[in-house]
Amino acid sequence: SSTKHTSDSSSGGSTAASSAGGASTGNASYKQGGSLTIANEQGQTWPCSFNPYNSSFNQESLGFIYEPLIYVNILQDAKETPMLASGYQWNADKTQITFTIRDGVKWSDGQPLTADDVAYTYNLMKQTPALDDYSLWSAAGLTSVTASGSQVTMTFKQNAQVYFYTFATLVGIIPKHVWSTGDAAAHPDTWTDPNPVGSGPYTVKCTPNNMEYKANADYWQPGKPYVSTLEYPAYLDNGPANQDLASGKAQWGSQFITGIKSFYLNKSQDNHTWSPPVLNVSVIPNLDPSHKATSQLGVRQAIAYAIDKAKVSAIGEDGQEPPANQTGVITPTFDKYNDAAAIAAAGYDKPDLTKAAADLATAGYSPSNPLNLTMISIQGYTDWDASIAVIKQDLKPLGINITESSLTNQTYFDKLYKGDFDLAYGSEPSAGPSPYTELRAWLHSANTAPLGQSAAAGNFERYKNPAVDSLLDQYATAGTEDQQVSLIKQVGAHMLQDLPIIPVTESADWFQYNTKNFGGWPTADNPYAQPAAFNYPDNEQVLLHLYYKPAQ
Amino acid sequence: MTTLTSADSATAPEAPVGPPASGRRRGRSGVWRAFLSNRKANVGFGMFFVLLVMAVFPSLFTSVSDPTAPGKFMPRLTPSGGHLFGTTSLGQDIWALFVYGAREPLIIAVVAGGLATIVSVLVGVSAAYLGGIPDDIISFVTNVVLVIPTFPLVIVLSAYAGKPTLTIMIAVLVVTGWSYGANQMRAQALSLRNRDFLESARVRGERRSYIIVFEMLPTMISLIIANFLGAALYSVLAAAGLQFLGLGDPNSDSWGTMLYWADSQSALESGTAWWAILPAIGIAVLGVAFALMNYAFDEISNPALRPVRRQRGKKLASRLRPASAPASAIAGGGGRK
Amino acid sequence: MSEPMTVLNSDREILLEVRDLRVEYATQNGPVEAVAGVDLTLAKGEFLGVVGESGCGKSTMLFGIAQLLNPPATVSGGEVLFKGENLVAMTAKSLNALRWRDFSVVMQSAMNALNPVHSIGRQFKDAIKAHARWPESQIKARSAEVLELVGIDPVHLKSFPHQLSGGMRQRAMIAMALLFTPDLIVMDEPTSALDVVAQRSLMAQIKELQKQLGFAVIFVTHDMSLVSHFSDRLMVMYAGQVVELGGTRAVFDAPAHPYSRGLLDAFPSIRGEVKRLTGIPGAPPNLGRPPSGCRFHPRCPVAMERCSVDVPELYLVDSVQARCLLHEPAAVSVEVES
Amino acid sequence: MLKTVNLTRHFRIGGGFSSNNLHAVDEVNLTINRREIVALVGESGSGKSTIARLLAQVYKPTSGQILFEGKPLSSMHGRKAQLAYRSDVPMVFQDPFASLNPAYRVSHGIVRGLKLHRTDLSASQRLEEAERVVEAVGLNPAAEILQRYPYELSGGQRQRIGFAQALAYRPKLILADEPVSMLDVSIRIGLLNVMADLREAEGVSFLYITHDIASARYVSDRVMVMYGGHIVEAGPTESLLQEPKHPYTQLLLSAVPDPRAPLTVDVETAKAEPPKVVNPKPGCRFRDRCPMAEAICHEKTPVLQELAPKHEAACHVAQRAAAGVGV
Amino acid sequence: MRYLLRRVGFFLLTLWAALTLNFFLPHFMPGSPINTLRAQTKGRVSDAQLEQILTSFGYKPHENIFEQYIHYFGNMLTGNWGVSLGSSLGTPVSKLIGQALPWTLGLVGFTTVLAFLLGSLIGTIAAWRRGGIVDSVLPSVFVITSALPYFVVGLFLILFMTIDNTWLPSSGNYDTSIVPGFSPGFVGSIVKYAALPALTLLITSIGGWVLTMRNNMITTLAEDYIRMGRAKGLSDRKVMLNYAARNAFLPNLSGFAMSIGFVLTGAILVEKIFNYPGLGYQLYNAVNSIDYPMMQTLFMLFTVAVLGALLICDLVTVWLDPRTRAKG
Ligand SMILES: Nc1ncnc2c1ncn2[C@@H]1O[C@H](COP(=O)(O)OP(=O)(O)OP(=O)(O)O)[C@@H](O)[C@H]1O
Ligand SMILES: Nc1ncnc2c1ncn2[C@@H]1O[C@H](COP(=O)(O)OP(=O)(O)OP(=O)(O)O)[C@@H](O)[C@H]1O
Ligand SMILES: [Mg+2]
Ligand SMILES: [Mg+2]
Repeated sequence: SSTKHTSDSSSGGSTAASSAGGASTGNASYKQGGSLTIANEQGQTWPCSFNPYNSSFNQESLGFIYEPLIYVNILQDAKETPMLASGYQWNADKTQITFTIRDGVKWSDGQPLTADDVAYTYNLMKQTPALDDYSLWSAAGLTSVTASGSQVTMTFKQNAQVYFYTFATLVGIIPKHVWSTGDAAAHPDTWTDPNPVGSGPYTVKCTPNNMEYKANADYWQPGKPYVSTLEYPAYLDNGPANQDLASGKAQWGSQFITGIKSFYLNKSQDNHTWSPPVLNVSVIPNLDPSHKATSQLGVRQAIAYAIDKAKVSAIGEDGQEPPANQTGVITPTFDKYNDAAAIAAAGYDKPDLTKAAADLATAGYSPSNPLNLTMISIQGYTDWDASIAVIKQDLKPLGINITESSLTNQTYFDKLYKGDFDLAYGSEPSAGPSPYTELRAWLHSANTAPLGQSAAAGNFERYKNPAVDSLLDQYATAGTEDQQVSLIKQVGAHMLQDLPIIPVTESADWFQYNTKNFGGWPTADNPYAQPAAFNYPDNEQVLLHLYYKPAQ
Repeated sequence: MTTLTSADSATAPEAPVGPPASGRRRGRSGVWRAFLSNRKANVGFGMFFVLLVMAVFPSLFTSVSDPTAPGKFMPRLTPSGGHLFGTTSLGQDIWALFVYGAREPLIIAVVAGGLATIVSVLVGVSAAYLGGIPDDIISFVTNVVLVIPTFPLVIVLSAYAGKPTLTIMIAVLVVTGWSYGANQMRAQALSLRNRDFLESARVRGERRSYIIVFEMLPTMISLIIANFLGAALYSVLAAAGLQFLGLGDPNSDSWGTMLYWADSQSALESGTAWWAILPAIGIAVLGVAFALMNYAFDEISNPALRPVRRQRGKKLASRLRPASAPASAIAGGGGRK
Repeated sequence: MSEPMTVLNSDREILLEVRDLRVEYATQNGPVEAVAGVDLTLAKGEFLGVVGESGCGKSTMLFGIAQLLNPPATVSGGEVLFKGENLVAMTAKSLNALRWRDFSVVMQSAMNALNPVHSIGRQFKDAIKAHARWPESQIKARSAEVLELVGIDPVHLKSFPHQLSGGMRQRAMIAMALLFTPDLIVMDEPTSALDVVAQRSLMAQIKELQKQLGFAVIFVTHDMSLVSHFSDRLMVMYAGQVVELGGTRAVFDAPAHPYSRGLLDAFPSIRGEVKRLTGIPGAPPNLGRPPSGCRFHPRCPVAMERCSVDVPELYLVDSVQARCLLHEPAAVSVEVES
Repeated sequence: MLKTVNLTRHFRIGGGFSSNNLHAVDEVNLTINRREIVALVGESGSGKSTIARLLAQVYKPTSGQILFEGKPLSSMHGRKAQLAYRSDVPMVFQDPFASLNPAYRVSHGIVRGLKLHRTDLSASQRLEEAERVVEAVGLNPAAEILQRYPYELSGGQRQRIGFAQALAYRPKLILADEPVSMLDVSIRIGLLNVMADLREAEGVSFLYITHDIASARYVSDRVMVMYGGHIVEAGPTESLLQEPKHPYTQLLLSAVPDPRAPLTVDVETAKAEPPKVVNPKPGCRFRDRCPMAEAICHEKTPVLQELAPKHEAACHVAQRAAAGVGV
Repeated sequence: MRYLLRRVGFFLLTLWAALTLNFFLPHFMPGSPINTLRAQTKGRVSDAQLEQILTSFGYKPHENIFEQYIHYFGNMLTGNWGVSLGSSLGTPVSKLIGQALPWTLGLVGFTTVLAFLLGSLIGTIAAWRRGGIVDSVLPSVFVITSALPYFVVGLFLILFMTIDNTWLPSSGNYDTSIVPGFSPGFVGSIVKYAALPALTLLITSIGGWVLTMRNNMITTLAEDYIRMGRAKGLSDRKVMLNYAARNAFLPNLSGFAMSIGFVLTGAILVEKIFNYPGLGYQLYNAVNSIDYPMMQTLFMLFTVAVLGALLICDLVTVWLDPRTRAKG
């Protein structure tokens, strides 16, 4: 049985999945057992705080301990899996949604999970705005959340369809009986939640050096999870984490491994990798007229034509992140929306130095009259540094001299948001279930701000095109999938025409896995969830699929 | 009383004469001569010289002209005739990177070391010469800077500065690197202050500025040189440390940066170990060169430390003490008068 | 070399006999012989003054005798017979047993010779403990006793060197040297850091103690007039050699060596007529390259041609001995009888 | 030629907020005439060097005046007047090893001095002049000596370079602060002879500071004895040595060993504490060591009084005795 | 006594100066933690809300600077160090430091003291056997080791000790598969994991002590009281230790205190190289994530560590060296 797509349920049909979660893709059930080690460089020891509202370390609790209402898989065209909600129903104009909370779910302390808990979770964000990590009560227009019986109703100011992923998937549900007393109640935002009580498949014991997750015996999906113990050591650096992966000491990796072939894949035939791309990494030109060069189309075209994206991908990202395309649609993840023909027609499918030179000439630059530009990037992102070095090489013969200015995180973002740059190298912070999320962030004029003011919402380049705005607005309320695809393709056409940003490579969810003792991993053929260990709530799906081979 | 040299012997024997009082009493040529005859100094200088040549004429050592450009060669080549030490995972020639990488550490050493020394001399000498309240204030500030843990401060400062350019790095190194020298300069200048030859100049009718610049500084020359070498050593190590931590300019070609890249690209584990080893050796050699020369200067200015010879006359020994022990320069902290 | 020297008071027992002592400093320019064959005999209870210009090797000789040379100085020849035993050949252990019990040393600057971080009493105790197992009370009593002997209040046993004045420190040093009432005390310019007045009073005291306790003294100084009234015999050194040795009065009254005469002539006096003094022209030689022949000949007002060639030995002149060719006996070199 | 009036110099000691004053030189009146060698003797720390430094204008007086050729120094303003005084009254320093800058050849000091004080000379004339003065102090060959570094010279040679430097300005008065104390007897006498010769030949006056009375007697015309910052006795050399009036002078004289004379009466073991004069109370500063001290010595500071022709002493007892004889 | 009072005064003044510097530095630097947090929350949170979050974590950008200064001072002194604004957002700084401190103290503290004592001993012996073979080789060797950067030594140790023979781990502080506790396995694991970083620190820091001690000894050995000690007939060992080494050691004490600052440098680099979760690593992290409270607290702690060491060494010096007691 399968769940319904959002688009399908627009009429208001509620899903009533009898069996939920990952079990839908797995055929058999497995015996429990085994201890799996996750190697994911963290750069610090574990703070042993599990407050799911805390954006710094909610990835240690969400998915493992706290669960969402509905899981939405970005990689499978936003396929939904009901989790704590067994179903939901929109009203006609999609300003109100009613979730049916699953029966028989217990918190790990034995108390039952109720609709009250769900409502409490959302209302706590209203009561303590610092907890509202996704601005549900402000930007998304949430006005009330009420529980009655097993139903939870959320009411919005406007059509909230595009926020479904946020409120249904990203928010972890917390137990009211724990959070409404003591320290937690007094300071829910700073409370560290040291011994989290959740509904998820695991419970945790934490020391700064290691988190040990034990299978939750009371988990509401009987028999799951199959893997009884997870070890999650704190790796301070890539090196040792990679080494543990290569040696098979750790089985689940979620970070970049340079020279992955020789260093990891060749070490064992059980070692595999699959890193699905979800976002773009782009050269961000400053479109504000005060930036004479980069605001000229010719310059941007020249840059876009000249950059050898395949080479950047190969050298800068070790071939592990595919080259991006100029429409900004991530492939193969969002292939449905991809308009390869249009890209080829515009000539952006491969580097073309002749066109580049010609376009640059229209802007008045040439090797004899070179253009000097500074590109800002983030200190410590060595793959980006390497990519920029390649881009620099590509642009130099044209007469565009790039100087990289590698800045601390905070300075970089300060400049990026305020528009204080010629060129920036960077990406949007988060992905959504379709290209819409990223493209809207990049291109909608509501997301920009005059130079000097913060355009944190994503339109750093200061692109303003009413036509694109309207396309994106239509998407938010678009009824059918076809409509959505067509809208995205139209936006893509504008991308090809205006080049507001120049995508160079895609950015991937790093993922390495070892199949010797463990099975059930997500793969390119079965992309049932984003595979990185830190990628919540997808990690829960993976956890529910994994099993220990020797125990079978 | 010291030994008197034969008045009439034209060539003065270098050995037993020359009161080593406070060590720094040799003429300029004396310093140079002593430097030339010190083995540690020679070895140190030799190392430094080789690196210097490499930094100034890199093209003599490698045919690759733009070593940082990525993708010039196949990545991760093993050492061979074409690529002496192989290539990086970004397809750069490691040997060429190393050769060109000598320049920046040398510039940092010389410029940051030099500037820090100049500040030390200015601060130290003026504190000693002004005396009284100005001295109290200056030496308090010096001691504060001396006590504050430098490297954390360097890290914090360069992080705050946002953009890790060479200039900022040098500035940070100077800001944190002058205090040790200033303290030594002050101690030395204090011990010189009431030395008769300065009073003799004053009684002769010289101006204050002349006395400081032309009478005082030349006598401190070997301390100043030693200080410069120490400051240069500090700068090399601190800069390399910063770059290694990723607080440098990642585009620069410098040994510290090379190490940073090698570290972040797991060079040791992925078959490009030379990427890390070469710059490590480079930094070590440069550091050792400065350290050897520095120690040689210690020996030159404090003959007692020299390998064979021993300290002489007891009466001199008591005059020798104040300036000779570097560790004690800090000992008094603020309380030294 | 000539035979061991005359002992003036031949009736007294011989305490120390130095034979052809040579000390070398190893330098980069080769060895420097700072003591070039010194012979000397000292009787019990005798006071010997050693004078000479700065750098002529007095301290080196002294430390050579006491076996206290620091590298790069080494005894390169000769022997030092103390009560018949050769100190040069002795092992460190048996030497240590002799030290301080039988002969002690007082050094030039008490500030430097007293360990600045230990109290006076502690340093006394160190010395005692190295040689005897005395109960604590006896150590205290003896320490107090010797301090009183030199005129310092025993409360100063608790004091640290920097808390005492220069004169007191010097006295404390002497007190320490007396802990075991040794037979010989070697003193290297113990008064030269002091004022004239203090110098004088300390000298008087040393002499007084010597009379009282009967130890022998070798007293090194470069101030001839200082020892003139206190020493029984005087030894004049020049460039590592003994140039004149004899009874103090005899040397002062009729210096046999031109160098001794020069030294005496260089002393203005506060009494008598003021006459123009000449001093000695030139400067002492570099011991690394001593002059040929007589080492004094480049500065000697009465030098003869052969002085730059022939090496003089110590010749007996009346009651003193002098190293000067002027006094060379016509035929044979002097045969010395005691 | 040079005269001081109540010349006083105090040093603040103990640092920071301490108000302890060390009276290094108190109310000193002295005169130095033309062609005269005046010896200043006294214990270590009695203030001899301080006087020299005051006269050489290294220190500023706390109070009192210095008159040079009738004009007070405090009225000399401007660099010109300063330079003129400095050229007339140079100083020779105590320590020959410390008074030459080790970084320069020995000619440096002399040539610099000539440049400052004899502006009429050309560079080559300056060198000639430097050679002349170096020869004048008995250093040969002058040209070669001038090219050496200080560490290539013996102490005696260095000391003579110091003298040569002072001579180069054609001075009227040389302040010589223990110029021979570091030297061996054999060299010392040579320098004293140089001083005496200079007075004869060039008419230079000297303030000769020493604590060696015998050498003072050897060269000086007049002797002043200092104790604890005060001048306690002053007079013609012979008169002072033959008939010392002040008990300190007597003590000093009796302590001087003389190899040519038989041993005099043994001195009482005097407590030889150097006279440090911190915040002194009125009274004679020698009283605690004085065998003849009386009540008045604890109350009133004695002043110099002429007790014999040109022979002054500051001692209540001696003054009373003299008065008694006089009456 | 006065000397000590002065030292305490210096201690307080310096502490004040360092704290003030520590306070004002971030305020004069561009940007604010809001941007970092914004990046961390992936841009989904509005500015107002970011400020909300920061405010609830104790960051008060709108308070007047003077009040902030006062608060800051109070907080620093009372141990009320706020919560981390970096990658451990919201965790109390004191907790984070509590986690890291024992490791740094154990590793760095132990090796520093060991290097100091061992170095001083070697220096003593080298100087005592002046001119011997040891003495002619050692100085050069130690000059070289003292000039080697931490990361170079660390790198080579990793290269030779871990890649080829995997018996010494090059990362972390103990084997995470062992349950922490007072078991021999756990303690053994700690020692094993600390071996390489400790060796790195030892190699790089011991040279300095050998050289200073040797130089001090040589100066001291030339003193008359050493000869005097020998003249008294004391045994060689006694002269070497009680007379020479003890006196030569005294000036090193305050040098040792000063060196704590350099040791911290080592701690940062060594902990980074060996991924050792101590204070140095935390500083590195705090800097990377612009974690003001963490940076300020660590910096304050480092300064206090140096000053504290200085004060202790002063006390010890006063106790051991009577001359200092007389100093004004
Ligand atoms: N370490 C040394 N190396 C080489 N030569 C030395 C050394 N120490 C002393 N000498 C030389 O040995 C000679 C004798 O020195 P010594 O100290 O015995 O003289 P002294 O007569 O005691 O002089 P003073 O009166 O100054 O004490 C001198 O010429 C001196 O230059
Ligand atoms: N700059 C100074 N600061 C403080 N006290 C000083 C200073 N100069 C001299 N004194 C003190 O003044 C007193 C007189 O010193 P001065 O140097 O004049 O003595 P002196 O007679 O020349 O002694 P010496 O014979 O040792 O040279 C001494 O107690 C000395 O400590
Ligand atoms: Mg001597
Ligand atoms: Mg004086």
